[in-house]
Amino acid sequence: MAECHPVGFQWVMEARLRGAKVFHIDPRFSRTSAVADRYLPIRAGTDIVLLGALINHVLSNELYFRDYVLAYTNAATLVSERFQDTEDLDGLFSGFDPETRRYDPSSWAYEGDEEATTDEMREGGATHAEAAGSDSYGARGAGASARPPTDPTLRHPRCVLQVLKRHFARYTPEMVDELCGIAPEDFAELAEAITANSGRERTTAWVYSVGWTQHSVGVQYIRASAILQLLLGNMGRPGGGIMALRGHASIQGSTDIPTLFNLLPGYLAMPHAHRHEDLADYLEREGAGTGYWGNRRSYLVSLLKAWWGDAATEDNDFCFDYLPRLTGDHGHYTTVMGQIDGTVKGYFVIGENPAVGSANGRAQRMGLANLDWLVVRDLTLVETATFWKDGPELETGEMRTGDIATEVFFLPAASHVEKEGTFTNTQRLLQWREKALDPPGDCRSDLWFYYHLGKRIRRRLGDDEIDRPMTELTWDYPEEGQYREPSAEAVLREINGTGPDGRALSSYRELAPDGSTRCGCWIYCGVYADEVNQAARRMPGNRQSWVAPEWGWAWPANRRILYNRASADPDGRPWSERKAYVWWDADRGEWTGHDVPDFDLRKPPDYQPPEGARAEAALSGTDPFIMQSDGKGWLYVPSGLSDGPMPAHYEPHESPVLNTLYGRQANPTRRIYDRPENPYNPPGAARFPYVFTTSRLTEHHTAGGMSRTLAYLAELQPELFCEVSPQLAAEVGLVNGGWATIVTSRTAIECRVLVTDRVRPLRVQRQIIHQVVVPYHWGHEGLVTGDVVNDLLPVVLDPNVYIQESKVCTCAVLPGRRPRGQALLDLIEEYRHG
Amino acid sequence: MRARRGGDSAATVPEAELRSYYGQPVLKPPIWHVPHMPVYLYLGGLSGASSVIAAAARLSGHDRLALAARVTAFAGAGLGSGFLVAELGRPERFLNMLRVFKVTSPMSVGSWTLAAHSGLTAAGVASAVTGLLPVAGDAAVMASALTGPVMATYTGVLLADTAVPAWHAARRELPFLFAGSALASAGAVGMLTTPRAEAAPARAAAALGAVMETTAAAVIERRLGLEGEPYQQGRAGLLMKTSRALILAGGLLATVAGRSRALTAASGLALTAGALCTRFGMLEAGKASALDPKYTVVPQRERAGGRRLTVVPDRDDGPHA
Amino acid sequence: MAERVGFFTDSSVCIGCKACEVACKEWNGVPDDGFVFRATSYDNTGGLGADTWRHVAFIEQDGRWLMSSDVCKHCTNAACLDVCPTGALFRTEFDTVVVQPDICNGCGYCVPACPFGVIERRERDGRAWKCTMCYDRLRGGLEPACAKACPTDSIQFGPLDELRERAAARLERLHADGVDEARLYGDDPGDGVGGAGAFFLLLDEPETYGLPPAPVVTTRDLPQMWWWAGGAAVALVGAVAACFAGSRR
Amino acid sequence: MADGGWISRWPVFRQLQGEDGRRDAARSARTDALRPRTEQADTVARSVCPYCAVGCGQLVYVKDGKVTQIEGDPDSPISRGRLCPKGSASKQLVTHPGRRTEVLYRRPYGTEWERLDLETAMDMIADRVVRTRRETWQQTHEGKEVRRTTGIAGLGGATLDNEENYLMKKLYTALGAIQVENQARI
Repeated sequence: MAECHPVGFQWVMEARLRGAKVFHIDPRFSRTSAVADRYLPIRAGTDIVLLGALINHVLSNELYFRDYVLAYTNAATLVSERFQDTEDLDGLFSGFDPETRRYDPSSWAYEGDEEATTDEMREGGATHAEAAGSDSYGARGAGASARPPTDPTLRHPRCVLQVLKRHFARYTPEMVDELCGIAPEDFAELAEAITANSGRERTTAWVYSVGWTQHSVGVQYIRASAILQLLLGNMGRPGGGIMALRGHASIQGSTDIPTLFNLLPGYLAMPHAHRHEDLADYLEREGAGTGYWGNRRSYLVSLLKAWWGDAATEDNDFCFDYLPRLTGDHGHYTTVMGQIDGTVKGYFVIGENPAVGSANGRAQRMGLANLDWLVVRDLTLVETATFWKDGPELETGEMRTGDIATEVFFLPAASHVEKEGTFTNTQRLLQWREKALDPPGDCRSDLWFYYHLGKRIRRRLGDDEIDRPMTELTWDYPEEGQYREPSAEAVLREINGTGPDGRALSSYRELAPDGSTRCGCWIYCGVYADEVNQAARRMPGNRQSWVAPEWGWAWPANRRILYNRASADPDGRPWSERKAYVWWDADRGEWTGHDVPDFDLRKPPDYQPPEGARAEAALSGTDPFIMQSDGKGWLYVPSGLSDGPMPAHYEPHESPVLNTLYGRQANPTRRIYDRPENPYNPPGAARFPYVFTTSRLTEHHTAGGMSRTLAYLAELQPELFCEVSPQLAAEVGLVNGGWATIVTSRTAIECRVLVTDRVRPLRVQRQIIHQVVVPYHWGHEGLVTGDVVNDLLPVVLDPNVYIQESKVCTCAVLPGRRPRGQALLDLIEEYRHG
Repeated sequence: MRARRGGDSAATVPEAELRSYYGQPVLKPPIWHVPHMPVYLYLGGLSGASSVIAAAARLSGHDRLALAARVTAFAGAGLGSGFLVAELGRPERFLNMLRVFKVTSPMSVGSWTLAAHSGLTAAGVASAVTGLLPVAGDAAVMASALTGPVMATYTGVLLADTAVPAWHAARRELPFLFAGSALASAGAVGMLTTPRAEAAPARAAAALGAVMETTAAAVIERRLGLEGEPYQQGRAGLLMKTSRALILAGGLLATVAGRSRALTAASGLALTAGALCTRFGMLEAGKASALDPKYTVVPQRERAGGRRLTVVPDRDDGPHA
Repeated sequence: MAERVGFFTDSSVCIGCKACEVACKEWNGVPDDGFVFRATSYDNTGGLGADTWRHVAFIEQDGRWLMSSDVCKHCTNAACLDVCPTGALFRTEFDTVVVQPDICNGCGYCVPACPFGVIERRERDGRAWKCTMCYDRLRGGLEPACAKACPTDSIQFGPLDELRERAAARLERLHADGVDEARLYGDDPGDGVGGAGAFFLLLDEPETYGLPPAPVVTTRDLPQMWWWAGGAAVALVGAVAACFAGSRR
Repeated sequence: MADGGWISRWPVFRQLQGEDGRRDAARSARTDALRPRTEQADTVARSVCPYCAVGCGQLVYVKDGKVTQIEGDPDSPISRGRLCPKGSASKQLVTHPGRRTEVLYRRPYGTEWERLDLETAMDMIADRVVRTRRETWQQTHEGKEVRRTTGIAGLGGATLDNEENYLMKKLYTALGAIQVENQARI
């Protein structure tokens, strides 16, 4: 966190000054480790073992926050008797089909729910999984009963708590020692610290970044920490939570208002050709009717009205058919394979640099080289724009400029100060940026580009039926200034939504299912409440409370901590004075507190839903997790995930270590691209003995387009380097300041060497495992250049959200610089086949 | 990669290790260039001592020697000023040297002295060459006998008044070293530019100067200990040793050179070369002393805490770039 | 005259992010220092100089990774200022030491005079440069760019007396927490430079960070040096007189 | 002080009048006039750092149509005026000489970049979108109505504004382009 989010880290440093204890668990001793109380090195790709052992520690020693767990989680809920655990099936859950390598999740359901989930068209089914369906649950769980059978004594063998206990029993400190390389005494210290620091009076927070997500089991890493935090009562409470520290200014916004294939704004799923023939189908099959998702008709219809305006009517399903349909995976890596195969002809790359930033860069560039046309918009000429001129494949002779047919348009972009608009930061906070000045030369905002491109396209279309989604699209924004910039405020107002009177809505609770309201993204509804740009609010921090509710605007409804109903006990009183956040004010008959309560304001703690209630009305006064169909925090996920209802440790796709927890080595449902462009290191190949992991540096930014180009940052970290332990250096013959070549089946790169005690060899299964840590910010453009580290990575994806496993693979390390030209290809060939 | 110099060596007790930051210098070395700075130091000293000789010769009736010394003093000051200006990062701003007067700055004192000295020696020479205003010319020469000794010695303070360990530690001896060297230089030039019959005082000056410089150098070597090491090692050591030999030889020859043109020439050239070597050696020693952190750290440690540090031999575990 | 201000750099909370280095350069328009991979931990700018006015040192030790942002000390008795012949270096109303680039003629004397090796001549420009403690910002009531940027408040700016109190309290706290190796550096007005305007809390010996353990302003000995020079001058005159004695023509 | 000509400003003269040669006497006229350049700004925009997702507040100072300084916004309860090295380098990000401000075009099989007028480039791109969409249109797939094209794809960075992402998704979806992806997946 100190390394990649230094300014956010000020709060951790401040907490430390007030007595907080900070543990840093990372394969790499970073600047965070330097100021943490304890640093625990871990073998990359084994966090579920550690988290699972913590869960086991909490469960077997009865250290969980019983009142919280009983009231607010599904611990007491009974699971179907058809469910079989990894304990029973040696690393598989029930429902696995070895042919398709997919699960039928129906047996994972709550008792009594099994029938409802057998349809493979439904959530969690194979069709659903094949289109990254689980990813649309960014803010919710999938459908399940609002009132499943429970055992409040928590003793029933099929109640979730007992299921968890059995599942995690094998996650012992000894396994942590054996697989993670963390000694039992270090584990004990961590376990003691987090349990002692959780409960009524205290809360513990977990912070993660892509070190948890970029794995073939990435979603289950987060699930494991969610289980732990729910057991300890650390969710929805101040000082608790699981914080995702995201690496880009509006990467949160990019999922909320997604440019992602499987999502519509506000985490509504893109319709699927087989699952959603019409609007009714869609509403029927996308989640349960209880909890806030029970209102999804209002959200979706308001979106369709925002897009197609008066053309969207009750009679035509509000133009639901104008939405193109998915039939499977249309994600980034599949798109690249489509480029190589020639099905994808045109490509827009907007402020992104896949030639450096995506796994298996060579495949990325092969895709680019096989396009008809490519549009790149950026501040500088990034590698994605210049691959045809000086890409690595030209050096090896695999490509020749004169053979590449791709027509390339490079359009310079406006910088963040040359346009106005909102970023959504890592805590869901929308902040409006004022425009400081006009962009120079041909530079324009992406808003300008898409708006004017859309206008031009519309002018070129006729009244063909297939053109109607375009010609009937609401595409009319006020234009401002010398460049006729579309008004970003008008767009934000459309996102916020308007009511029947045309006035801006102030809350998603005002959205109607009948087409009378329009709203571009329901979770952002309220950002333009009272016709005021709430994201532009700038009440100085020192002139408001520590929650700072008047700075910017957080979705949903300006709540700063989600599910904060859980900060009060079931009766609505704070768990403790020290941790008071929101509470029930019985006199006024409403919820109040430091933050906007994430609950129906007037729903009393003793509210019991009437039979047949829908949406939020179906949740009781003690159900804080209001997006869930049952209002509970899910220790066990009965449906929605592709790879199991509970986390299980699987080794990374490429690993030098045998999985001793189960008979299954790697995640059985991981997505693999078995293609010549994407060779994998053969399992168990002794020629790739080292664990390879990528990292970031404070001084650079992701693929480097915004940092390698700047002298003030380039000078601070001018060259690509690897960090290796003195022991590995001695073993391979590396010298501090010298050169190393790192080899995988994909390619070989060269880098300078930093020999450092900070990288520690780990004792894993009675052998020494060396890890090689390499920051990935370099490419062949910019003031400082270097080989592309992501070229080393294979494309293998998490089965839920299709994120690539870029945090771990295996490699070989050689001293000295890499060969050039054909000799490089020969070297890789030699390593590929042994 | 370790920050401690020789940190891996088991031969030393950690407490007594000299630590440094990757073996990097603590100080910035003097940035003065070769040959500008040493040549200026030589010329300034030559000019200063020559003006004293010129005055003494004038007073004692050694007119040929007086004229030669007068011209030498002027030429030394004039040429020296040129080298000094060329040494500046912004030569066009040389007049800023006279913007303030700071006794805390030997360079300020030196600049004002050089300005006065150059003017006086110029007046002396102008009068002698043109024959105009002889009284004023003589007065200028007499006055330059006051600025001259400052010229010959302030340079010692100039070097000593820095953080460079080898220079600062030698702060007592440096003025004597420079005065002696200046005297020897002036004597040498006097010997070479004056008929032998009249050059006896110049030869004496050369010999005395050589004694003074050699003595000062020997004291530096004896007294300084670790901080004096740079004068004895590397390029600086070589220059200083050469200088010592040349000065001694030149001084000895000066005492016996009265009858021989060849010996006079040999003595004068040896002393001049020796004086130049001294100046080049001084600059080299200063740079070497600033570049090795041990000369900064060890004496300071000993002064501060009385804790003695073992100096671990240099090992290249620093930057590899 | 305004109150004396300074920096207290608390290396125990430094995260080595180098925001100070960059913020300084952005404000002061300092050129880059070249793109050289030095293989000295995460330090690739080496040290303070004409083109680096804030510099973060990285020291790797067994189990520890020390980081500290170095800067000009703005000494109470500043050698660079004392020896500057042009008056380009001067003491401001805030008791800081600043080079005036419109005056400096690049004589270079300040460079070896500094006991901390801070000030340096930029060769392509011919003038000496170093931290100004953002003198222009101070005149507008703003804090220096580095202190403002510092994410963890490792660099604190303020009235020097106040900073010294804060530092003493911080040291006490660290010692109470068992961090025995913590020590202040440059805070003592009785030290060889009369106390620094920019002082530090370090976690190891100063020389580990590339700092001199007990620096002394060279001009402390200047009166003595002038006396010795006077003696040498007299000796010179005496020697010349001796040479001419008895050879009067 | 500037009244009496150079003599009265000459530090030596001022020293004689009792000013300290290491303090006031040494000051130049430029020094006397120094002020923070942010005071001269024509406008100050309240912005947000474009690098990571912490969302630090930035103040952008503009003078004569040029960004003269970007620094932390002390009002921000998130960052309290502080910035990391990247955020601190923001002015260089928007003003550095390597930044491109002209449209470049590489024709098929071309070996060099060519200049292109922005309007022309926009028209050419619009032509290509319309053509590719028509050529690759899928009305049905495996017997199901899909109304889409898999011939056009997009990949966006995560430094795009919400408003930009919104128009992108809206336009792509209306065009029937489904392979719309973002750094957020990567």
